[in-house]
Amino acid sequence: MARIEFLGPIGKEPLEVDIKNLKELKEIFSEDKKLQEWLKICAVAINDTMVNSLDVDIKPNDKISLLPPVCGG
Amino acid sequence: MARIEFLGPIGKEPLEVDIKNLKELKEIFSEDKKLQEWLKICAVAINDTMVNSLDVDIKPNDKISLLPPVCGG
Amino acid sequence: MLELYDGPLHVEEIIAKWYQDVKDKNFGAFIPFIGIVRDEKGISGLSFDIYEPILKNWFDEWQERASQEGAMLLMAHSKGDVPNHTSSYISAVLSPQRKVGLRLINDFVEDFKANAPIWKYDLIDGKRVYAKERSTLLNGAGLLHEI
Amino acid sequence: MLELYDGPLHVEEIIAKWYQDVKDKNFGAFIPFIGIVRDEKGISGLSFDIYEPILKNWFDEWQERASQEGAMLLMAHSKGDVPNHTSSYISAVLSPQRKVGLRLINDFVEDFKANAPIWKYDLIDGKRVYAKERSTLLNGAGLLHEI
Repeated sequence: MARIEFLGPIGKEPLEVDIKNLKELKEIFSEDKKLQEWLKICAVAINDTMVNSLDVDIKPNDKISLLPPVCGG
Repeated sequence: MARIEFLGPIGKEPLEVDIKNLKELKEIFSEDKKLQEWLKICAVAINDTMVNSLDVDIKPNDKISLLPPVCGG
Repeated sequence: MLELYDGPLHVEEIIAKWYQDVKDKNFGAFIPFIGIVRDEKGISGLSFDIYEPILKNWFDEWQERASQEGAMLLMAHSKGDVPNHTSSYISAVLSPQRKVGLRLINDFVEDFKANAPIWKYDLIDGKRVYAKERSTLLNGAGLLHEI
Repeated sequence: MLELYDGPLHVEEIIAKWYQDVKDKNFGAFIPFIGIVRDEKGISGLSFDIYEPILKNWFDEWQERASQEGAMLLMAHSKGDVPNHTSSYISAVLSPQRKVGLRLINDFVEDFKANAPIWKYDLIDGKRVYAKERSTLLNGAGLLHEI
């Protein structure tokens, strides 16, 4: 199971999901209308590396992080 | 009498000269061959304001400063 | 070196420590950028969440980039609440010559603002309000959003 | 504020004092540039002459320019001898927002290097040697030189 972490202000508990790639995650999320507002503005990291494509295989124990817009300093 | 100050590394004592403008000062200095090396690289201030022209009247008690190349910091 | 603190930064202590650590290392320029929380829009302060693993990766990449120019980077950031008129952020560049240092502090701070995984909240009436309008989308934002 | 000191600058004290003086004035960015004497070319340190009246005029003009952008400048410089690995120069910008501050610290330091009436000497075997090759001609240089 991959673990999904919702960072910063999203305020949602981590999820464990059984997926083979990010496309499947997008499908699962499509049912969560409330989350869509965040997904619109969130970037994605897999095992702490930012990704730009849905064509990424997900292995068991991968960590998937959702990162909303940032503002340090 | 105007007072001439040689700043920084020039290492020359101040002079008092009786001149009406900077052209006259240039003439007086032209006899000092040793000073010419400095004059080549020195800028000039009158009463602590930088000047760019020889067409400047000099009044008694004016202070004329010669400023060699700078390097602060 | 990347340092994270709970609450406001002790600016004088951090700068003094960094200066003592580096002054004999033959850098000619030490340029800290110190961010201070402004009293504006009725806030009592700011609050921060940090995702440390990606922040560390981001910082290490910048350190590598700086070292290729003979320079070095230092950074301190607050986690949690930081009251008005205290500091939440210090970045510093050390470089042999001033021009590299002045360029790096600018580029480092700007990239920090655009990419460091830190989330800012206004503290208003004791509550944390996500500073969404002042925040910047990361590269690849929207990837999981249904079209 | 322009401060001149005999010998090396006490960096930690100066920065701490400046920070205490300004932290409640609602500037968002405090950016000091700290110059440290490098051990190079066999020198034991640097030495400085300053012509204070013109330095003060130059600084006051910059302060006016900064204030038009809501910013403020601070500067400290050494007179006389400054050993290797100690500081001779600190310039700092305070600004409401970072972008103005980062631009100003760059422009202020560069203009300082080009125009501040300060003369630098290498200290070599206890003697002062004018750093002529590293120095910059001021505007109007050569005015009194015979053609």
